[in-house]
Amino acid sequence: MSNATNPILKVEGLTVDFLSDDEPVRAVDDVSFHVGHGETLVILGESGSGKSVSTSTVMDLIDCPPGDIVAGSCLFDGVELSDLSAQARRSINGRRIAMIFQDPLAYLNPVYTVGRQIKEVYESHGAGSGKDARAKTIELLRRVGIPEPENRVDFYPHQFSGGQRQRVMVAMAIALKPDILIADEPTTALDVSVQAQILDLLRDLQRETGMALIMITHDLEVASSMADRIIVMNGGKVVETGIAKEVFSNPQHAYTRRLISALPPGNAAEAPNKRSTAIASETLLKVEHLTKHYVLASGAFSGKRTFKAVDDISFEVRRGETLGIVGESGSGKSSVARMLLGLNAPSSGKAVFAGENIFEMNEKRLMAFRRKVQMVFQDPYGSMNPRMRVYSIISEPWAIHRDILSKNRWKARVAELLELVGLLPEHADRYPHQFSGGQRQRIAIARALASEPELIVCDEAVSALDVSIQAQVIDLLADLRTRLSLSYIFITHDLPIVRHFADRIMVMKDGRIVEEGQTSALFGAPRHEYTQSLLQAVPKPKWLTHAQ
Amino acid sequence: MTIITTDTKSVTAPGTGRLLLAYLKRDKLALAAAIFLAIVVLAAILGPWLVGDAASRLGLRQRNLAPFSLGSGWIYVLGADTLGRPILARLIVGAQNTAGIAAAAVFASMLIGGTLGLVAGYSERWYSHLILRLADVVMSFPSLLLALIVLYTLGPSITNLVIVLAVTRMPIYLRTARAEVLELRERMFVSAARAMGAKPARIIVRHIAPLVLPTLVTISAIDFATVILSESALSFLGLGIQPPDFTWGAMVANGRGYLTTAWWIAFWPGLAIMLTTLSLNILSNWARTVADPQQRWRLQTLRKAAR
Amino acid sequence: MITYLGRRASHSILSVIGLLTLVFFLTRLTGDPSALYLPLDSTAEARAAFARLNGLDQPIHWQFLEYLRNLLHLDFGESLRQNRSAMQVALEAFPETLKLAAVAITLSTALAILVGSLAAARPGSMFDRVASLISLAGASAPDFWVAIVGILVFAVGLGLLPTSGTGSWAHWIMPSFVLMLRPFGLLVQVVRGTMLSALASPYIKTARAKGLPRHKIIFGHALRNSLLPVVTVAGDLATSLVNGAVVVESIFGWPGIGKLMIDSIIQRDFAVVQSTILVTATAIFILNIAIDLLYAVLDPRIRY
Amino acid sequence: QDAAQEIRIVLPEQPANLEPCGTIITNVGQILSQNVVEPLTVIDPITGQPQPKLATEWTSVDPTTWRIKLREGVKFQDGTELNADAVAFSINRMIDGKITCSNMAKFGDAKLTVSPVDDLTVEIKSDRPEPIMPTLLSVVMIVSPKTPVDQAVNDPVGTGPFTLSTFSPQTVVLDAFDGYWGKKPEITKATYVWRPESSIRAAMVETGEADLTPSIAIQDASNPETDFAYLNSETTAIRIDTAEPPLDDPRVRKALNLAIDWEGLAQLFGDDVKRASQMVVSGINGHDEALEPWPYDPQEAKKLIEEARTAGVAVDTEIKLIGRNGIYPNGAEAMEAMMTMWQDAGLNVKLTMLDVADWLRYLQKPFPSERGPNLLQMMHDNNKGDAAFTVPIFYRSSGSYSTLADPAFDKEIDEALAATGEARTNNFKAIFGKARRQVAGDIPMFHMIGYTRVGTRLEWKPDITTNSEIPLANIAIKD
Ligand SMILES: Nc1ncnc2c1ncn2[C@@H]1O[C@H](COP(=O)(O)OP(=O)(O)OP(=O)(O)O)[C@@H](O)[C@H]1O
Ligand SMILES: Nc1ncnc2c1ncn2[C@@H]1O[C@H](COP(=O)(O)OP(=O)(O)OP(=O)(O)O)[C@@H](O)[C@H]1O
Ligand SMILES: [Mg+2]
Ligand SMILES: [Mg+2]
Ligand code: NI
Repeated sequence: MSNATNPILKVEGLTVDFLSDDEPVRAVDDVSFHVGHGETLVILGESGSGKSVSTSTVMDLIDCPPGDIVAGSCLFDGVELSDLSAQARRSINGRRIAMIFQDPLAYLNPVYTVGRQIKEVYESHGAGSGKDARAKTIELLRRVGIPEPENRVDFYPHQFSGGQRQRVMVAMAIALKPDILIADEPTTALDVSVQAQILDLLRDLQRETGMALIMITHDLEVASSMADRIIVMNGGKVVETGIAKEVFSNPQHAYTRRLISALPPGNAAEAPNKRSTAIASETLLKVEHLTKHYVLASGAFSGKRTFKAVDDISFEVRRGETLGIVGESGSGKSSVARMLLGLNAPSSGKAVFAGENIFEMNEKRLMAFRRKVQMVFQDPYGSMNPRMRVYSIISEPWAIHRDILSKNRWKARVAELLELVGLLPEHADRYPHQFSGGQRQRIAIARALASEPELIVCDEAVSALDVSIQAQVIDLLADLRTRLSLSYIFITHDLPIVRHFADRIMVMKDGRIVEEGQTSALFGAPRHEYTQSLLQAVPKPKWLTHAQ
Repeated sequence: MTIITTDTKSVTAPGTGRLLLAYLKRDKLALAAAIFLAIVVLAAILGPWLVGDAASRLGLRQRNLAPFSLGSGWIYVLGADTLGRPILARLIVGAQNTAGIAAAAVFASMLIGGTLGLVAGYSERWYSHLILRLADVVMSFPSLLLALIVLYTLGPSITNLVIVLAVTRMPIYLRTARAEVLELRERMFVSAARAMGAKPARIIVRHIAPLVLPTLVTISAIDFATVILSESALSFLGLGIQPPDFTWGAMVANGRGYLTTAWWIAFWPGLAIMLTTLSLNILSNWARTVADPQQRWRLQTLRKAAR
Repeated sequence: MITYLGRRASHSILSVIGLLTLVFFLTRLTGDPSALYLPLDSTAEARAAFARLNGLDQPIHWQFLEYLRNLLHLDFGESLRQNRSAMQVALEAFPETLKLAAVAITLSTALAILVGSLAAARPGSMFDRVASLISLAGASAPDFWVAIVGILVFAVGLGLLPTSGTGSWAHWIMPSFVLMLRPFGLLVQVVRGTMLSALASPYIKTARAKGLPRHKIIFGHALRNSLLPVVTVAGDLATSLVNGAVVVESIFGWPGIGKLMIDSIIQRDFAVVQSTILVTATAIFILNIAIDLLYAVLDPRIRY
Repeated sequence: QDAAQEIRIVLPEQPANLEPCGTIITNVGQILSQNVVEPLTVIDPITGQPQPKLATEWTSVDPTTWRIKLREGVKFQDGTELNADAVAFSINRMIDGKITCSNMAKFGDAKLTVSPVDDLTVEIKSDRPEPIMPTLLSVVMIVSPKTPVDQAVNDPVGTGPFTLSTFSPQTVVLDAFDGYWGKKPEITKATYVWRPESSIRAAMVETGEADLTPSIAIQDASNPETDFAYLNSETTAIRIDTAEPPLDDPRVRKALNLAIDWEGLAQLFGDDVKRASQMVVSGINGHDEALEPWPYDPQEAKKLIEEARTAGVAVDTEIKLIGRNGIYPNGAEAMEAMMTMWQDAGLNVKLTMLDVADWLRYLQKPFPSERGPNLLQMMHDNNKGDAAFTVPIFYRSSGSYSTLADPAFDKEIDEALAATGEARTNNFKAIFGKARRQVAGDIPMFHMIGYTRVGTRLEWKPDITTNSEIPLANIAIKD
């Protein structure tokens, strides 16, 4: 399987800096790896350890300057990539090496339909055009599990759910069956069943075309189910590298050991958890018959078409409680969250927060309400103003609600919050674009915590974090819950995490709640068949399946 | 021009000034532009005091004196105008009125137009429609007619002149600001700010305006020339600046009939207008780079690691 | 969409009516036309007769009612100067302006997009600097200056082009060139600025990763995302041209509406002023509606 | 028809209309007058005396009645015969007041009645003696009786050698009229276009795009071969508002005249301008060749002002100098220069430049209330041969531009107007003399020069009438 002697891609001694007036930031430090035909290399590593930067360098996506490739070589199929002309590299990109980006919303062009953006791959590499390309596009979308691809092909990125966008990215990347696919966290927003489908798709492709796969993931289960070899990165360096099974069963480096130990044991039912201990009986939020229809782009003369994304759901959250929402990608979870925050108007229904219907609040009441409720968005990059420094981003709640914190303490508090989420105080001076995906997500969490709310809606808030930092953040959230009797609505695809953290779980599918119950009860005896399929779809390590 | 400081002050307060200076030095063209503008500003402040007399002294017997004729003294290097007054002195003295009127008009129209545009773009209430239709009305209203009406109802004065110029230039800022807001308000970070409880005013000022401003500043830098030149057209009606006061625009207009015979009369003030506009633009592009964190590296030292 | 258009149209019609009312009353604040129409040495009687003849002796609100009544019969009044229907005068001049404005705006926008995008693609390069300098110099040069020097050089000196007038295609070259200067300069700057931001967006990385050719990245992805302000500014420039390109029209003897409007204003030819404003305002309102619709086409996130 | 016989004329302004009753308006007259429509008499540019045109003879029956004999065999361009009825029709159309008739202004408030005597004779009666009736008849354009009486027209039909063939916003085209009564002109077709920019007009003639352009700016008249200067009958002046102190003091008014560096100022208007001492040019009946203009004497001016000051005149009061934009080439510069010179002389003069409509309020009675002491830039054009078109409006207390109120002077003026022959001339001369020496109610500046560029193809020279007419019949083509 592994073709170490003749790898299709061989990266040697890659070192990448980011330049500015200050000392250069070293993002990648002497990183080497290689991957062969049909092989899967998984890059594990701490959030911010240089995974995305090093793979982007392979595709010539780092702008130099401000980036600076200090050293290193990338041999692709025996050719040194940095020797090639820009034109030659372009013709390799997309056709022979393709990439799935980490933050799908930002990486999709907002003004073009996804169909057009995928079609473009075919057209620019002369692999079909017009009707033919469109048909191929629709077929691709179907393969990545987008419902009604014939219609959806003409939708714009903002009309998709987070997971759907991620699948669009996947579709775009595999369109031309590249020799190497670099997948940067390709399943962070996917529920287990869709995730399995995507992983199967990738495996099929590998079988079919001998595609080499470089997969960056924080998800150890996914890693184990895909990897032939693994490298582990930390602080810009490769700290461990080896055959997947070896690394999992016998980790060498301290960081790797910490990672592997964070993997939940086989039977997680009775593992220690972080569920809350003191839930008040007081109902904080009560949602009744909430419905959301999206109006779909209507031509001037066709009637309005609508899409029912949230269909008559009711639930409640008590003070100090964590409600986990899991469900199929595209089932309306984010839509519910946005409506609760008053960002999208509901089509009908009520949401009573502390005795008052959110949807009928006047400006002033809404202000007061929003102080008590915060949200961590699914697309952290987009949710931060690109012109603001992290300091301003995190301190913004205090600037809005003047009574939270007096101005002279902001600086210290920002530093404190950054440290709580595992970042450095000096990161406060940076801008959002200077961070890695996981780091941005943590900034978003820090901001949500800053205003000391009563309820935080976390939409895939920890999905891009590696297991160790994930654990740190969950601990932090749990701690705040006990101390401040915070409540959470925790939207995630990650079953181990909800199981670990949520008190009650709500399962959504197709805009409806299919099942709801106490965490242990639900995990112990799932009633709905979708829930059952979710719980079963846990990926199995590759070396086990392979052995059969 | 103001340099857009989104939030630099909050973090790097101590060194901001020095940092900007360093950025300016890194862009030689911007440095030259800044120096030129500084000269114009100096001329505007000190001009009347320095060469005020020379600028208004008649010299009917040396009308249209050609430039670079050395016999008449250094003040005549750029030649003399139709009444034999030294053009150099008039350029220096004219800087005050020119810069004053143009800056006031451009700034007022950008401020008012920009603000209204932000409001009209962000809000969907009745007043946003009203603002837009008013802008349409202003756009359809011939500026000359407006000038005439102001002249007849309010009388000629520099303030009224500035009002007319500002009002007629306003729609472009209004509509541009609005167009940008239409897109920006759909961005996630705006939703995020709303979710945090930020009032519309804060969202507009803190989140949207900094992204709209660069475009407005770009427009205003060019508008500077437009305003100077249209000011001279209005003086035809008696609303513009009245002799013995004058502006570069008036000087250009004055030399209009002499392009064939005494090109220098219209050329030098035209050149001054052009250089000023050019400098403002270069500086606004520079400011745009400074204000955009993703572009700022262009002006930074970029110390590379040793290899 | 339909409802939006309907509402928008009705608002616009109301605004135009408001505009006309405003113009009607305000123009009459700007002095009595009779002195302008009669020789300086004519008698008071002659002036009174003139006022009577043209209905200027009536109280102003009465004149306004009369004007409205005539409007209903599509009678826009008689030109004092030209002895014929004011609307006819306006409608004769308008297409000439429109043609010239359309050529100038289309060409300058297209060119500016090209030049501005290329400049933004390589900020700080020689091309960027030169393009900026030239476009800005053009935009800030006094237009009559360029026009007259152009005539002196190309018509008188080189004999390549006609000095002025209308007729052959050669007559179009200089007027449209002069008209293009300002829009071109402004648009190059606007395009360059917005393109710089767009080119730094993550989706450009996607496009690069897809292996799109450079021109598709620049013109397909970045440009499309920066068109909103470009379209707006181009639209505004178009309106200012629709309102008349006075200098160009008068220097080149182009029989357009700008010169007509100025002359009518100076001469207090009220009926013509009102008619030209009605014509240009209608065009401007339609243009603005079109631009607003274009926003929604250009950016799917914008919905009305 | 031969292109060689066709010419193009480029005018400064578009004629707003082509109503023959408005031929005293420069851009209408330059197209229509003597080309499409013809008057009864024309003024000789040198002597200022009326000459026959459609009228062949005229006699004064009594002081208020004139009998006019018409030319025989003249046909209008629509085929109608010229006869007494047609002339009566044209004059009645002019005086009826159903259309706005600019030419009528020359008659002042005179009431006329016209009666045909026989087929080719008409009698014109006025309500008061009109000794210069034949001169006045040069503004009466005879139009076809088929012309609407109650409506101004843009398609005039007259007896001239050319018919109007097109009038569009871009051109006016005249074609030769085959049935013309007089000598057939060499030119067969004339196209008129307009460009406001003087340098462009000059350039058009230079490149051969046009053959002739009247009134180019002095600085564009750079080619002695094609550019002709002509005294254009315009006289520039500043009117002093004698009613407002300190301008009611003759010393101050004289000082104003003396403080100007006339030679220097003349630089603005070219070498050929003539310093004016009175408001009419030579060739106009009443012009006094011997009358000296004010000299430049700043010392004397200062002295006069000091005298006035000691006599208690508030010489430091702010005096408004009111200019009009575009009144004549370099007009604004002249105002600026004069303001500076007066300030140097110690007067507090402040300049305001106004647009026509606003300026007119100051020019004509009734003057704005609280106008304050003011000096008004103006220009007077009398090419009609007689000082009667000048004196009463400027100097009689009833004159619409007059700020004077001197009954004795009024009486002198009335006498002059009623006089004829030698006496008339001398009376007018005396009036101009008094106005210059004693009253000093105005500051005559210059008799202006116009420049016309005539293409090398044409044989033609401008003269004093060029501002009001360009008879195509007088233009010959060189071969
Ligand atoms: N433009 C930039 N300027 C400065 N530093 C940067 C820039 N881009 C990335 N970095 C830094 O480089 C380091 C590596 O980033 P990278 O995106 O590769 O992390 P990652 O391993 O992908 O992390 P994650 O799992 O969180 O996505 C991070 O510490 C980040 O802060
Ligand atoms: N603006 C919109 N216009 C039309 N359809 C939309 C819009 N936003 C979301 N949808 C659709 O509504 C459905 C629910 O979207 P939502 O974002 O709530 O899903 P989700 O449960 O958060 O999924 P994921 O886990 O993938 O993020 C999806 O099918 C999506 O395509
Ligand atoms: Mg990453
Ligand atoms: Mg979602
Ligand atoms: Ni995960």
